Order: sequence, then structure tokens, then C-alpha cells
Amino acid sequence: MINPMVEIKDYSIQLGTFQLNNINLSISEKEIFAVLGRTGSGKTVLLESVAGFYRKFSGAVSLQGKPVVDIPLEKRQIGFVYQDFGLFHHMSVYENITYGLKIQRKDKAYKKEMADKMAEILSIGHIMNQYPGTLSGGERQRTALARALILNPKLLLMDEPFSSLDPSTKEMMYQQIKKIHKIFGCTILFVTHDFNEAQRMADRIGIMVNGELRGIRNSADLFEDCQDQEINQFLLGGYERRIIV
Amino acid sequence: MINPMVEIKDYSIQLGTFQLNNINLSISEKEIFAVLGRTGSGKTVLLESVAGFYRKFSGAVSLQGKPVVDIPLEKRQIGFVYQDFGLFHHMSVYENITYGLKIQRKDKAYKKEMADKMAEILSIGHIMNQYPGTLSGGERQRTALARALILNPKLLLMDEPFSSLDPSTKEMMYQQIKKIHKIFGCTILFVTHDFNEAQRMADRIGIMVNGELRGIRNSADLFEDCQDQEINQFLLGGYERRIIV
Amino acid sequence: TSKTDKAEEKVDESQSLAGQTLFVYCGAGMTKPFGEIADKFKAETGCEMEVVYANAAQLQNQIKTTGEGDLFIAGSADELTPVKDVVTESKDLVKHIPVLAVKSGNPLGILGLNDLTKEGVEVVLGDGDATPIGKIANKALTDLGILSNVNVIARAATAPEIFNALSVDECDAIIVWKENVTGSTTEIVKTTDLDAYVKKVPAAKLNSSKNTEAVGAFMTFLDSDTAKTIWEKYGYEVLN
Amino acid sequence: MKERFSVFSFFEIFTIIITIIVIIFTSVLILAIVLKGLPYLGQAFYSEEVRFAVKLSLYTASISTIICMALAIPTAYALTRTSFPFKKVCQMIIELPLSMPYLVLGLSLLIVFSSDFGKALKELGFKVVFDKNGIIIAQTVVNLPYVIRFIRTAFQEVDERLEFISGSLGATKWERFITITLPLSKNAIITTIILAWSRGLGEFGATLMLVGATRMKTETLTTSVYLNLATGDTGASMASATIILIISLISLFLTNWIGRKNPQESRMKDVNQ
Amino acid sequence: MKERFSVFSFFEIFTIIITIIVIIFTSVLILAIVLKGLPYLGQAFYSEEVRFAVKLSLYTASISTIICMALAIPTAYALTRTSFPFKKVCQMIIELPLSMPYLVLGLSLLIVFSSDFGKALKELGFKVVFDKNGIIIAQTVVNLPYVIRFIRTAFQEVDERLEFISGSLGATKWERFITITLPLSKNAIITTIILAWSRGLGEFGATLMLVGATRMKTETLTTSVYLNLATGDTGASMASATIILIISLISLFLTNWIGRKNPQESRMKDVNQ
Ligand SMILES: Nc1ncnc2c1ncn2[C@@H]1O[C@H](COP(=O)(O)OP(=O)(O)OP(=O)(O)O)[C@@H](O)[C@H]1O
Ligand SMILES: Nc1ncnc2c1ncn2[C@@H]1O[C@H](COP(=O)(O)OP(=O)(O)OP(=O)(O)O)[C@@H](O)[C@H]1O
Ligand SMILES: [Mg+2]
Ligand SMILES: [Mg+2]
Repeated sequence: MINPMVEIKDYSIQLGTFQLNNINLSISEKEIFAVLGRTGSGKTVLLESVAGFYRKFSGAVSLQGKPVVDIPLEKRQIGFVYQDFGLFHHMSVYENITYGLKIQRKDKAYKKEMADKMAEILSIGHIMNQYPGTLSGGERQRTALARALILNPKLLLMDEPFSSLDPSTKEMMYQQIKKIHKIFGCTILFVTHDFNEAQRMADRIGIMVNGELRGIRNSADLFEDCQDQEINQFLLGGYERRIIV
Repeated sequence: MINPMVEIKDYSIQLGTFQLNNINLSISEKEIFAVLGRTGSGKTVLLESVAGFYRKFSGAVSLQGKPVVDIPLEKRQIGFVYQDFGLFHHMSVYENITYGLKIQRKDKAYKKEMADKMAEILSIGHIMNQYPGTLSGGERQRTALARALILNPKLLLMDEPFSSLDPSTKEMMYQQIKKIHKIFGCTILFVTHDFNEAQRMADRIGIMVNGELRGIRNSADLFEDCQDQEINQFLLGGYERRIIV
Repeated sequence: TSKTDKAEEKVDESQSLAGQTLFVYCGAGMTKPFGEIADKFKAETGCEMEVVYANAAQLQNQIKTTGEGDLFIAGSADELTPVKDVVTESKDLVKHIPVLAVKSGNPLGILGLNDLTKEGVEVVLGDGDATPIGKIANKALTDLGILSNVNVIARAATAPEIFNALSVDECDAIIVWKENVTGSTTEIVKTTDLDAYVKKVPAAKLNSSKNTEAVGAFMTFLDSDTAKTIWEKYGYEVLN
Repeated sequence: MKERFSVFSFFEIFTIIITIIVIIFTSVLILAIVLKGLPYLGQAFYSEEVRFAVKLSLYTASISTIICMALAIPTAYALTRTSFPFKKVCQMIIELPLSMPYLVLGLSLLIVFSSDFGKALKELGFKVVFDKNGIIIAQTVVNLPYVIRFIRTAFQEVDERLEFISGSLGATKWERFITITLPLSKNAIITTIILAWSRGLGEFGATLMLVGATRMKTETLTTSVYLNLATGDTGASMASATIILIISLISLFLTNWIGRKNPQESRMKDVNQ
Repeated sequence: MKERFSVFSFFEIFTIIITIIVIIFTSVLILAIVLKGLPYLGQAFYSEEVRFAVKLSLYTASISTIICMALAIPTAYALTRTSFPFKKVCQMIIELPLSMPYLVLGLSLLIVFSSDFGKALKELGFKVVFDKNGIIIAQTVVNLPYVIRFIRTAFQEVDERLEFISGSLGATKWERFITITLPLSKNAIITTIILAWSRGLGEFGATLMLVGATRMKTETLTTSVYLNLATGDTGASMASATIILIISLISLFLTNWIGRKNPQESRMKDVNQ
């Protein structure tokens, strides 16, 4: 039996007054899983937990059968696109993007080649020598994306990765990520506020409500009615908006 | 004759390799103006320019007839919601929100009252004692919004102010901002990537292309075809997406 | 005797000195005896004593730069040279005795300066220009014609530092002032080799002094038995 | 809930070993002082002279620290936040005395305050040479270049963007400074205060040159250490040194206690690296 | 394009005035030294003794700075980034010598290195007392607590989140440290190096106690200042002090030049506050 890529079992964690409560989720290899949910419902905490960010928790998170916290941070091979990007502000965009390769002691030519490829895919070639402090929001977001993608991770965690992009750039990104996913077959777990984005990208979608992962549905069945009134309400919030257009 | 709230005349500025080119725009009092445009097209730089951020430029930006750079920073009375929020990370959310009032030497009761009001409007009452470092993306965004709104500024500049919010919270925000606008009659200039948002909120919409403010249209006529192929393409990028839904 | 009479006279003078102040510079090495003498003088005459303690170089600079003060009590007459322009008159108080000191028990059997040339004897001396005790050592060893044969492993900048070197067992012999040698881990070699180099602690009147009466009284007091007893208590030898 | 610690890496073990070496070496140095001083400590505590020196030391070190900070904070602000001609040159002049032996600074002060300017000050009732004031001035001058340099570095690290935002919320430059720049350099400033105060307590080179040591008048703990050492009374000297250590320990404890962070300012507190 | 400066606020003017006062006062102090030293400077440059002292000073200050940093950086890392028992206590012990008079530290070193341990070292060929090595050790010990304290403060200010992110990109703790923590504390580290080096150059209290002042053997520039002053040769003394000032000036100039920022790291550079 193959272990699932991500396996979360009875996972709970308390952060200040917020609690992520009894999460159970299993994501198989190559799957794309989207997380929706109101702001503050715990989506980011869930992603951070999968990445093995926290020290005190109950339950378990395993990557391919191994508890994530038992894997040293530097060996987890998780690509993480942080909601606030987390760029290294003392390095240029090029240095940010090739950081992981530098750590792997790749040679200059290889770094350059990979960075150019990323720049091509994410159309950020023109900002390679700028520092993060001078970038626009969308440029920062794509730099963060490039930094994670360049390492070709087995598991890609993305926290609202396209939120700062305009519709046409977004569209391009969807296609590129889909392509990358097809070629390299990474597992993707991402957070979004865009129902349409979730449906277009993901195989399955989970909905977070108040720190609980309530509904897990196939992408096509996202708007299916259910018993859980909170979920219906949340989906309606978006639906209303959609019919107004 | 009344001076327009914001008047930008032949404004150009060079930042690194990027140039904001010959902007002309006049926003009248109480107007809501939205700026759309591809990522990196200069929307944020435009807002920053209106706020009198930069030192070297050509042309002029005036607020109610007065060159903005001649008004001391602390007297400009501009509410600015930054794209990356710019919260004071050494202060709690409550201290962040009431910062402007503290500077105005308002008493404690007044500060508390106003903060509670803001908390109510933006539903951030539960995070008042947290520090920005512990907040979720949407909570940060609303804290930044509250910090700007609490001073009831004559001119409100907002850089993608709802980008980190889920649809239902967004919906709520639209209504609240509309209400605030109606009551206090502030002028609003905001950037968004959401065509629908722009149409719902704004009276007029401007589209930035490569550092130029190309099309300025009434909100209802946003998708009208025009001579400018770049604008058509940009709007189509969103349209395509919209029809796919 | 006449000396006790003099002391009694001073008690009589005390009324007239109350409210006056004497400003004295004194070498840091003599802090204890001189402090006690100053206290006694104040008790007897009511004269305020302001004594600034520091090392000789600092005192010399203070005297030259500020142009203030009544008296300078220096470690030896040599130390008056840099300030000779402002000294009006000086008087010797007690003997300042250089000694040859070794570790207690004298393990290397050093009985005189000539033994310093012995194989394996490591010596620490004061700097030949900057410290009077260093000058004396140089002079004494040169006079014996053995300076170049002595294994001087280091030169120190102050007398206490020379003594420290011996007391922590970093050398075998030192030439230092007699009052520096304290404690049980070291002993003074009984030799007459350095007798010719005994210096005198001078009290020098400064030309900035306007307080002739108090200075005079104090100079006299320095001659009294009270003062001499105190000096002796701290290991100084009274003149004649 | 279970706690997890990642295993120590080789690098971490290396740093801890270095730390242990430093601690052992420091402890040995301190013990060498304390062991010599301890037998004389009781006696020292009862001596009026020592008690006077303790008070004078605390007084002068505190005042000189306050003066230092009062001069250094505005200067560091001017050097990092305003522009005026020859700023780089000014900065270098201010930092030039960094490597001056304290003795030389003391002599320099002696020359300056014995000049007509100093005489005039004295006429006005501000006596420096051979006076308590001189101790304060010596300590201030010795510390000032360091303190300015450190606070300047701290101010440089503060994100100017936050100051700008504060300004756009209505804060004047002064208010921006007080509410943003200063709190954000808090740690560096506490550290600098500790430096200045400690150095004030331990300084003697410049002080001896400028004011000498008059018992019960200008004798600080450090000059007492010096004088006792000069008279060969190592025990009493080390007793004074031990008292300085005790004062130091108390002050480190207090500043540690004041400087502790209570609220959780970021999620990193919960993080497992 | 036109440039705009906002008018100076009262607060800014105040800070500039304070700065000017500090600069004038510092200049006067420096002048008092240089004017005395200048006439003897040429003579000093030709003196073999002075040239020896210059070399020895530069050598010892540089080596001691390197040792200091080599000990302080790992220690500061351990104190801020690892957890081990009694960390707070260890930290206090390390910082205790902050307020020790250098004289006392020197004596303490003398006691330690004259003990059996020191004798054993000497047997092994590492002579400390009365030797060049002693100068280096004295300077190191005098500087170490400061240097650790400052680097610790700098590391504390570094955003640990960036270190975490670096780790998740594959960097080991050591690599995180080298690529993130260290570059982000660059300014503070440069400042600390300047401090340690300058203090090394100017220190004499501990050095004199531990190694004495043997001409042409353990005579640094500072010892030379001290000895000449004691001889009553103020001119020669101030000439040595002036040489220290010149060295200091050159090094400040160089570090300023190295520490300058070239690339534009944030939009704030263009901002009109
Ligand atoms: N250390 C902490 N102390 C207190 N509260 C915390 C802490 N960490 C997280 N929280 C709270 O946990 C909640 C969930 O945070 P999380 O970042 O997961 O939200 P989210 O679902 O990602 O929201 P958004 O869509 O706005 O990013 C928030 O309300 C946040 O304030
Ligand atoms: N100081 C600078 N040096 C170099 N380039 C700069 C500088 N400041 C801004 N830029 C560039 O100017 C362009 C416009 O930036 P701006 O932030 O206005 O974009 P934007 O329209 O807000 O994009 P987004 O929607 O992604 O936020 C970007 O490409 C940015 O990299
Ligand atoms: Mg989030
Ligand atoms: Mg932008």
C-alpha cells in the first residue's frame, strides 16, 4: 500500500484564542486540493501545520507516512508560497529565486538557466535585479512562487497564490501551474478565496469553518447543497456575488 | 469654482527602469474612482504619488488645489490602506487602529468608542489584543482599513483593500464602505483586480497600461469596446474568466 | 622635649586654621600613610585637607595644566623634575627605600644584586624612564656593570605591577620600593647593595599656593612625631 | 499536547561548546577576583569610605549615562534621519575618539577645563577639575562615541516606511520618533544603556586624570580599587571590585527583568525550527 | 525633474543643534591632543620604537578583534537561537565583567595565567604573561562581554521567520545562519568590529597589568602614550596619541566606504518624508 502524500489525523492545535479542531484529511499523490473558508477560519494555520511549522499540537501530520515534525526542516522538500510572500529582503529577486539551488550547491549556469525558465513561465524576467522592497504586489507574489517552484518540490503548499494578480495574469498562471503539475506531478494543497479558481484548479475542495475542516467535496460538486448551514451560507456569499455580475 | 479633490497634471516619475508616464486625472469631491490594470503597470505608484510619497517627479499633484508635496506629511489627511498593510508590528491591533487618535490626543473613552465602532463595522472585535504578527491575512487587511477609516479622512486611498477576503466578507465590506462613503462623503481612490468590485463600488474607472492611465470610463461602460487594443485585451482577460464560470 | 612643645603649639594654632583648606597632590602609593596624616592634621588644626591621589604622571599633568594646589608629595625627588618650574621649595619627609625582593624562602639563593646575573634568574624591573624605581634599578645595575647580564624578562609601568609579577610567581627577583613588599609569599633580601640609592619623599610647595600660613603649619606638622609614627607604621623609614 | 524539539545540529553543538568555553573562562576570571575580595568584603561594607564610594559611583554612572543618552539619541537621529552638509565628515569626527586611550581623553579634558573656558565655568559655579562634575564629564566623554555609534546603527535598522506611515496618520516628526523609531530600537537602546552605565562604573583612566581621587569627595569604587592596588592592598582592592560585580549583577538582573517580552508578537513563538 | 525637501521641523533643528554641540566639543578635545602632538609627530614617525609600537598595536588589535568575533558570534547564536538549561544565568555570567575596571580584569588575568594552568600553557609554548600573546588576551577579555552583548542584540532583531523559510528551502541551520542571520545583522556586526578594534587599540589598563611595558617588546602605541606621559614627555605622548587618531580616521573612512549601500533595496529611497 502506498502512503498518501499528506495524511492529517485528529490534528488539533491551539494558538492564542484560536483553535484548529480535530482535522482529518488525506491527500493522495498528484492530487490538487483547494481549501476555501472565511477569513480567520484557519486556512493558513492548516497549511503551516502540514509544513510542520508548529511545536505543540495533538494528533499527527504525516508526509508519505512519516510524521512531518520528525523530518528535519531542511529535508521536508515542501514548496511553500506564503500569504505574505516571506521574501528575503536583503537579496535580489534573482538571488531569492535561486536560493534553494544555491543551497544545493548548483553551479552558476544551472542556476541561471532555471531562473530564466521560471522568469519565462511567470513573466518576471524584467525584475530579476530588483530587490523585493521595490516590487509591486503581483511581482512579489510571483517571485515567491518562483522560489518555491524552482526546487520542483513533491508537495506544493500555496496560500492564496494568485490573490494579487489581475485576471489575465491569473489566467496565465492557472495554465502554467496546471502544466507544471502535469509535467512534474507534484501534489498541491492551496488556499484561495476564489470559488472559480478552486473549481478550475482543484480535484477536491475542503471548506474551513471556525477552525474545522467541514465539507470535503469533489470540485464539480462545490455548490451542492448540504446539511451544514454554515457551509451553505459561506458558499452563498460567493454565489450572490456571482449572480450579480 | 471649487477645486477638484485630486488633480494630477502631466505627472511623470521614474523609478528604476519603470516609468509612470504623463498622467492626467481629476477626481472631484465625493467621487469613487477605481484603478484597474495589469500587475506591475504602476497602480500602486500612482496611489503613492497622489499621497505625495515621492521626491523627484515632473508635473503636479494637487489636493483641493494645493500641491500635495507642499503640505507637511502629517497634515495631508489622507487615509492610505497599503497593499502590504504596513501595520506597526510593535503595537496591538487596538493600538494600531487608534494610533491616529492617540496622535490627536483624544481621550481614552473616545478612542475605545471609535475602535469599537470600527471593530463592529469590519468585524475585527475578537483580535483587538493580538499583535499584527499573529493575524491572518484578512484580519491584517481589515486592521489596516480600520486604521485609515477611524480618522475619517477626506481622501481615502486604498490599494487592493479587499484582496485577502473571502466573498462573503468582501460583500459585507462593500456595503460598509458604501455606507461610510454616504455618511461622511469622503473621496475614494482605490486599486483592484476585480472588475466586478470596480463596477460595484466606483463611479469611474481608470485602466493603467504600462505606466500610462489609458482609458477612463464610467463604471457602467467598463467593458465597452475601444480603439486601444491593449485595453480590450486586458478587459478580455477578465471577461474570458467570467464567461467560463 | 622640644618636639612635644611644638605639637602643643599647633593645637593652639588650631583656631586660626579652621575654615582654611590645603590642596595637596599625593602619589597613589602613599595613599594610606598620607591619608592618615592628613586626617590627623585636620583633627588637630581644623584645616580642611583636600588630597588628590593619582599616579605621578597624572599628578604632574594636573599640576602643570591647572596651576592649582599647595603641595605635591611625590614618590621621589626625581618626580619633581617635570614640575620644577612651579615648585618653590621642597623638603624631604621620609626615606623611600628600594629593595631587592625574592620569593619567600629565597629558593634561588639570591643574596645581592650580583646574584641576579645567575643562570635562570628572571627579573622584572620598572621602566627605565617612566618610573623612578626603574631608573634606580638601571642605575644600580649599571654601576655594578651587570645590567646587560641580567635577564630582565619584563619592564612594568608602576611599582605595584612589579610587585604583582613576583607575588604571582612570574619572576624570581624584583627591585621595588620597600613599602610595596607585603604579604607572606615574598621577602626582602638583606643586602646593602641598594643603600646608596635610597631616595627621599619630598613635600614640595607649589607656587600656586597662596595659603602660606596653613602650608607652613602643615610642613611643621610633617616633622612632628605624630606624622613620623604614621609613616613608620606603614613601613617607611623616617629621615635621621 | 506533546512537545517536539528538533535534534541539535552539529553547528548548534559547536556554538554551545564555544559558549561553554566563554562561560568557564569568564567564571574563572570572576572567581579570581571574588575569592581574593571575599575575606575583606564584610570589612569593606562597614567602611564609611566604601559606602561613600558606592554612592558616588552609582550617582556619577547614572548621571553620565543619562547625559550620554540625552546627547546621543538626538545626534543619532540627526545623523540618520536629517540631511545637512558634511554629514559623513561630522559622523567621522564624532567617532574619532573611539580608539583614544581614556588616559588621553582625560588629559585632553584636563587641558580644556583648565583653559579660560574652564575657569569661566568655574566662576559660574560649575567646577569640573578635581570635582564630582569632572567624573561625570569624564565618563560621558569616554562613552559618547560608542553610544552614538550604537544608537545610530539601531536607528538605521528601523524600517523608515513605518515612520512614513505614522506621519501620514498625522504624527509630526517628533511623534513619529517617539512612537515608532524609539520603540523599534528598544532592545538596542537598553543594551547601550547597560554599556554606558557599566563603563561609567568601571572607568578610571580619564577620571583619575581629570579629577584624581580625593577620599570621601571624588573617590568612586573604581578609583578605590586603583588606590588600594597602588598601595599594595590587593584584598581591599578586590573587595571593592567584588562590590562592583554585585552591583553589576543586580543591574543585569533588573534590566533582564524589565526587558522581558510578555505579549506574543508573532507566530514564530510557536514554531518548531 | 524638481526636487522637494520638506521644511525642517523644530524637532529636527533641535537634534541638529545637539549634533553640532557634540561635534564642537569632540573637535576641541581632539584638537587639544593634536596641537600638542603635532610638533613631535615627525620625530615620532622616524623613531624605531614608535614604528614598532604602531605595528604591534595594529597586530594585537586586529588579532584580538578576530578572536573576539570568533567567540562572540557563536556564543550570541547559542544564546539567541538554541535552548539549553540555565541560559539566562549563563548570559548574566558572560555579561558580568562589563563593569569591571580593566585594571581588575588585568589582575585577574595575571592571577589566572600565573597559576598552574598558565604555567602548563607556557610549557606548551603559549606564553601569556609579559608576552605579546598577553596583549591579545587582555584586549579580547576586555572586549568580549560587549561584543557578545551587541551581537546578541543584533541577532535578536533578525526576523526568525526568514530563517525558517530559508530552512524550508533546504538550508541547514548553519546555512540559514550564514545566508540570513549574518547578512541581516551586517550593520551591527560592522559597528561591533569597529568598537572592538578601537578599544583594542586604546586599551592599556588590563594590558599593562598582564604584560607590563617592555620597550620594543610589549610596547603598543597606547603603552607608549602612557610611558611618555609618565616620563613627563607630554609632547611625545601626544604624538603617539595623534598617530592613534590618524589610524582611527583611516579605519573609519575605510569601514564607511565598505559599509556603503549600493543597490536600492526599497522604495523608501525615493521618498519625501
Ligand atoms: N499566535 C496566535 N495567537 C492568537 N491568535 C492566533 C495566533 N495565530 C493565529 N491566530 C488566529 O488564528 C486564526 C486563523 O488564522 P489563519 O491565518 O489560519 O486564518 P486564515 O483562514 O488563513 O484567514 P485569511 O483568509 O484571512 O488568511 C486567526 O483569527 C488568527 O488571528
Ligand atoms: N524603486 C524602484 N526601482 C525599480 N523599479 C521599481 C521601483 N519602484 C517601483 N518599481 C516598478 O514599478 C512597477 C510598478 O509598480 P506598482 O507597485 O505600481 O505596480 P502595481 O500596478 O501596483 O502592480 P500590482 O498589481 O502587482 O500591485 C513595478 O514593475 C515595479 O517593479
Ligand atoms: Mg491566511
Ligand atoms: Mg500594487
